[in-house]
Amino acid sequence: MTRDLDLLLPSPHPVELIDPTGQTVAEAAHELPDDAALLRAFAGLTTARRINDQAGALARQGRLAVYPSSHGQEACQVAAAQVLTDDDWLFPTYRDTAAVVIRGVDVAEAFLPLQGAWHSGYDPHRYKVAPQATPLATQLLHAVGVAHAARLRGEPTVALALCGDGATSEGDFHEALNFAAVFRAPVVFLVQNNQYAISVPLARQSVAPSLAHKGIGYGVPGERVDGNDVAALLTVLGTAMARARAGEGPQLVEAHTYRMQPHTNADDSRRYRQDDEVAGWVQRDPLTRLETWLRQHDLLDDAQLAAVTADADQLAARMRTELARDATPEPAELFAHVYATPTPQLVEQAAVVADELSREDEH
Amino acid sequence: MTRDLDLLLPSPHPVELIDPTGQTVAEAAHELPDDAALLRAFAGLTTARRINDQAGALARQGRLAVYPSSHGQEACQVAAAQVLTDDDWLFPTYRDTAAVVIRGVDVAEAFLPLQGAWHSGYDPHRYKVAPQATPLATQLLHAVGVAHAARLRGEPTVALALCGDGATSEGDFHEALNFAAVFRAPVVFLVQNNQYAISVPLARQSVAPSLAHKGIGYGVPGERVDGNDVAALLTVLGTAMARARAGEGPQLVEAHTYRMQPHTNADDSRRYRQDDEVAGWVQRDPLTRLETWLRQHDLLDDAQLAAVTADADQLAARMRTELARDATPEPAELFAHVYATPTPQLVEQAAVVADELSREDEH
Amino acid sequence: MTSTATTGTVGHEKLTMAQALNRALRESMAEDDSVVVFGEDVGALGGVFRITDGLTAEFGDTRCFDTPLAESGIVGMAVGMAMNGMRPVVEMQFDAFAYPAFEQITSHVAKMRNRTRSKVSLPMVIRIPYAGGIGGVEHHCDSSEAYYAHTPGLHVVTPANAADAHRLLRAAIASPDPVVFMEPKKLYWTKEEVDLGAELPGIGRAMVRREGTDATLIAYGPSVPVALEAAEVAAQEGRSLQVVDLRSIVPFDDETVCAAVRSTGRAVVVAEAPGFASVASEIVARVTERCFHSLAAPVRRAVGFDIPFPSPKLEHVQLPGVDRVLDAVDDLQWDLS
Amino acid sequence: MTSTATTGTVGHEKLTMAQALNRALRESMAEDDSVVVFGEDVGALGGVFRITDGLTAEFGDTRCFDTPLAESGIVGMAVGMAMNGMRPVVEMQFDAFAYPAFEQITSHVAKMRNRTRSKVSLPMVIRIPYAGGIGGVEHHCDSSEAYYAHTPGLHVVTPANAADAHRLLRAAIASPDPVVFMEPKKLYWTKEEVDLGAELPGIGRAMVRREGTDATLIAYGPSVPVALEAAEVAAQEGRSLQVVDLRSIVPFDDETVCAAVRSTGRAVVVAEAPGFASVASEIVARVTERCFHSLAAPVRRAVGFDIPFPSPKLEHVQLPGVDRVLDAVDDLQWDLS
Ligand SMILES: Cc1ncc(C[n+]2csc(CCOP(=O)(O)OP(=O)(O)O)c2C)c(N)n1
Ligand SMILES: Cc1ncc(C[n+]2csc(CCOP(=O)(O)OP(=O)(O)O)c2C)c(N)n1
Ligand SMILES: [Mg+2]
Ligand SMILES: [Mg+2]
Repeated sequence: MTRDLDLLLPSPHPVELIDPTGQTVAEAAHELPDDAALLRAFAGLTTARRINDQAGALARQGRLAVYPSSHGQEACQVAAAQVLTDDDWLFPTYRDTAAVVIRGVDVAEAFLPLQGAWHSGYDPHRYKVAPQATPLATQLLHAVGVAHAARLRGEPTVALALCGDGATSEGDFHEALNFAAVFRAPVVFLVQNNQYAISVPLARQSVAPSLAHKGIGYGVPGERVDGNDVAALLTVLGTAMARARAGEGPQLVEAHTYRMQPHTNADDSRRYRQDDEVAGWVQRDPLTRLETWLRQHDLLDDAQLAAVTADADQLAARMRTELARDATPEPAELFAHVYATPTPQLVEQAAVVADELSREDEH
Repeated sequence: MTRDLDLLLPSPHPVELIDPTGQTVAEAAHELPDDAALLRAFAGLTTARRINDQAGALARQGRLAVYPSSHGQEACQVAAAQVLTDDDWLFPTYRDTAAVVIRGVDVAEAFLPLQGAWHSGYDPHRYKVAPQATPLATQLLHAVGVAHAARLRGEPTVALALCGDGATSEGDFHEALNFAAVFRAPVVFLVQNNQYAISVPLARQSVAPSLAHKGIGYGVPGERVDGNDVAALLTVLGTAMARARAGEGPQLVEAHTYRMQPHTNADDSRRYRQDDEVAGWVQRDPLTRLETWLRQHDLLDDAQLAAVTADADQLAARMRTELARDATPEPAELFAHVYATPTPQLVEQAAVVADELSREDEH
Repeated sequence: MTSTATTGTVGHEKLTMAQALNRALRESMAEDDSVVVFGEDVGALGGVFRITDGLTAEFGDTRCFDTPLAESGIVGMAVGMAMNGMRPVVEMQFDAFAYPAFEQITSHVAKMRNRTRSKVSLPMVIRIPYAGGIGGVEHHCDSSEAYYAHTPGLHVVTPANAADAHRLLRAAIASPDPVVFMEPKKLYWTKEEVDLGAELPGIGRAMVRREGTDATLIAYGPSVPVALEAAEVAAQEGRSLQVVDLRSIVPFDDETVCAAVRSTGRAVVVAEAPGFASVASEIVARVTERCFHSLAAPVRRAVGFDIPFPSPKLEHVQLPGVDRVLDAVDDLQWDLS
Repeated sequence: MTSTATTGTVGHEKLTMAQALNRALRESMAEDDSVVVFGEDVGALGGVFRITDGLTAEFGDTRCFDTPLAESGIVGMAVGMAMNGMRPVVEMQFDAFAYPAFEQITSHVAKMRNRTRSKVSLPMVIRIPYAGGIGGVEHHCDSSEAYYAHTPGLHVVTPANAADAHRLLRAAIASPDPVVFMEPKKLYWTKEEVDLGAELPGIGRAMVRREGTDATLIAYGPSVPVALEAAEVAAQEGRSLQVVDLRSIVPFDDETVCAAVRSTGRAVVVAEAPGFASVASEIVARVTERCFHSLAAPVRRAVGFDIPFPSPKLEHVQLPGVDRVLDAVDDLQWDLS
């Protein structure tokens, strides 16, 4: 029993491999990812940050209906995309657009919903990325289902399901972890604990020792990780994915991070938190710490940095061009995608709309 | 942290104070309840068993629409009623009719729903007993609300909320434990783990080390107890109630017990479990073990046993008489208890029924 | 949607609706490996109504299995499995116990195709035993079809006899879209002579169950036998009532229903659910909109009252029986014609 | 239920509906210690729509407080608090985010009084911002009123202006029964001259908002301004349209609605929700049942289509606007009269 508990409970402190000042953590219980992985992660972080900056700007200009930024959480975004193989599925939330893009989804497709044009813009099957979920924690169950179906067919798929600290309070979180455990489904749950659910701080969400401690209640190993340390995330998530792929069942990972910006551009975070709290987290920025580490280890020089930045610039430019286009589908599509074959009722209703619109055109 | 975990995690083995053969457990970590409490519990056990036997008989005779028996779980039923003060509230399920009666609800009122006459038969405020809940785990949240309201007013109320092993899988279980923890509500959750949710064994319900281990995920102390040892239950629940009353927050108690009979009289349990499994649990019967202990400690003689049995006989006789009566309310009541004041729509509809019934009478 | 089809099994046999449903599951599972059945107690027990009896034994417990006790979990996992190549058929144990899954059903099951512009379809069936008439206790007798019928993106079907139960469940499992399959539990044990190989209309088609000329009774699921019985009684009293069985609530068969109502000029909708903002309201509304000038009287409803479903001893008060149906027929302003 | 009452505050002021709701909460909390407000982000933030702005500051965080993020938890805890002497007013952040609480709402909130033969009443209010018109993303624009209106045991009210918002919320909090209080979010910021002390009808009464003689528009919540605008346009075209604002869906004011329809002989129901098995269906059905021989044409619906609510750029297609209302009016077979 004691041994079991040790396997299920998270380690006493969040796993950290590179500290906030960019130094390797001494005597860490886990190994650092290899240099190539860290360089790739750095490019990812740069891309993710640029996506957040550019999307924020477009939202301010009114070119996006809304944008929930992952500024500050880029290490989670990058690690979540980077640990996936082509067989794996990603289950993102509304806040995980950066992860979706890094996974490979075209930026124009990824941002379609934020333009207000359609609910989801990409083909989930093509990228093995579920539509970004808004109803909190509901997608975790879908991840269990996708993983369980794959396992029944003997496929090597692992589903990586994301949610926030607030979402852990929903009943669906509980049901998803329990189903995954009972069916030994290959799912890794990554909770991005960014300390807030809109205005509600973690302390009003849970008084558990940590969110990772929830795992034991399902027989699911829980682990905590410094969510701004992409090295630690890659290692811990990578191990969890490998374990799940090997048939050893699901795992719960809690990443400690911080939402540096308001909940969305429509939110006013000064109503519920102090500027100095935010300032404290600037010291823990995921980009600067990896950049410091890479430079110290002679893995990054100015030329390489310029190349990475140029790629991000290019993506940002593409966002500006693509998101200037109105990609709104035809109204007729509203009736085409309710059922495989529209009901007689929808055929009638589509005709009403066609008539309304044709008369509008006449005016 | 380590200390915290110790407080939150259940002890390595279920608490047992009197073993299945009726002997005091040596070096138990808890004290036995006093003699008076154990004698009272013995009377309660006798009553509870008689309620189950009599109700089972009435169900077979078709005098009850259905009966979910707590045969085998009487120790939980008795302890749940006995640890309550007049200020406390009980939140029972459909299986907890014995606890409801021992709490003091009139047997005719308690059995009204099982007669098929009305959904609930007693005044919850009068007895501080919530209506027996059928939708699983939903009542746990009501218990949190009742407790939280009492706490806001500074009242000494503790709510004791019951549910089964199966119900722990529902989202509402999760939400109730978390709300209770965050609001430090004076609630004790007692899970009667009777090994089955209808046909589904515990192993398909959860692969956690135990159900009590779920507590730590909410910051709620969890404890396990031998659910057929009423002494252990009284001690563990009593401590939890006292702790909650003192403002130290909720607690989760898992009682290991067994449903000796089918899910209800309509169920066929041979489809999903072996007779020898049931036989094994006969050895752990909650009544015989306490009777043995009391006799060995010279606390019970034949005369006292006869007196206790006579009381139970009387209750059973009352059940036979009372439940022979048709206590079905007037149809008009169907329209009287939807809103405080019937809507105009219900006034019309009640008139339709009155008309239908008057014409039936004519025939 | 409106096509007819043979279903493999041929020849007449006496079957209950429960057996017909079991047969449909068995056939679909045998034909298609991707069909999986799960829910509470559907494995060893075969479901509390035995609809899944023997499926685990025959197909193994990866094809028919018990889940932990959590309805949102069941439906949510089914969504994921349907996203990933399976055809889940899940059982909700009783009507009111599907409510914990309501968010999954309305926000995901109903919307996934729409959200993804048909890139993701969800071929899944949610079976729900529903309605009263079996002396069930609280929460076991809700007529919950309106909640689903009001939610765009769901098909909602409900058989009224064994043959339809078989045909419609086969069609539901084969459908590329999610189907809420509502099973009138009081009809589970009605034995009928059925030909499982017969060609029957699929999802989306109503059927005239009895011809009649004076008025049309429009019913579905548990109310169809009531309507038929009422028509029988009325016939003895000299009134000829036509009976239409909807079979499918969404899509709705306007063509068959309106043709029927126009042919008689009078109609009564029979349904168990509370009448307010219900499927019966919809039927009254759309029949009136479409057949107004053929109507000699307003369409009446013989439906459940707007009250929580009563306990067994009082359920007869709530359930529309032959008398309530005939009262409504009497109300169709015969003196005016 | 049908009584009128003054509410304490007197005199005219310019207020948005959001401010009027906030005022109602404030007044009820000040008057009655047992009124408590909770939900997601209702504390420091004052709610995402600021309806609870300042309540925690004024009344302390035991009277207005944030909960963990779980809607079933919020409603379930409110049930318990209402059982134990409190009057909880809970906020669901958006329409579709009340669905996780559906079981608590249908199986407990709606049924507790019935279950206990009135021994336990649940004086609680579930506030739900609903409907479209604000360019909201998926799950933020559902018109979910039919789900609640179909569930016996719930009152369902929805204001269409600031004065009603104040009056009806005050009445809802004072009600001995649970009220689902649906707030048309697109009207939150409409500023109006209101007299909070005015005597207004309570829950259960509809109001004629505009007199007219040719046809009656029946609307509620977000559709009332649309109906009024349509009546304005029609007037310019020489057609006189009467507008009835339901205010209360359950109980339903048959008296006012039927009197109105009988006076014009023609009616159109305007509502945002998908039309199938909706509140609009019910209105068509009951008006037709009751006013059949006063009707010159079938009652028409200008409602949402049976599709999931579209994204912001396409929501105008779904929302019944002035044109769709006037098309329906044009359809009322004027040539026949
Ligand atoms: C079921 C449900 N309830 C409420 C909401 C409204 N809502 C959107 S985001 C949010 C906060 C979520 O917090 P968290 O899970 O910590 O994720 P974060 O936004 O911090 O990434 C809320 C309450 C929702 N989307 N779904
Ligand atoms: C929400 C919900 N889902 C399903 C059911 C049907 N049901 C009634 S009892 C039961 C099993 C409950 O098992 P458990 O919680 O272990 O309690 P026990 O019956 O063993 O006392 C089920 C599935 C229900 N009552 N409520
Ligand atoms: Mg968060
Ligand atoms: Mg059990």
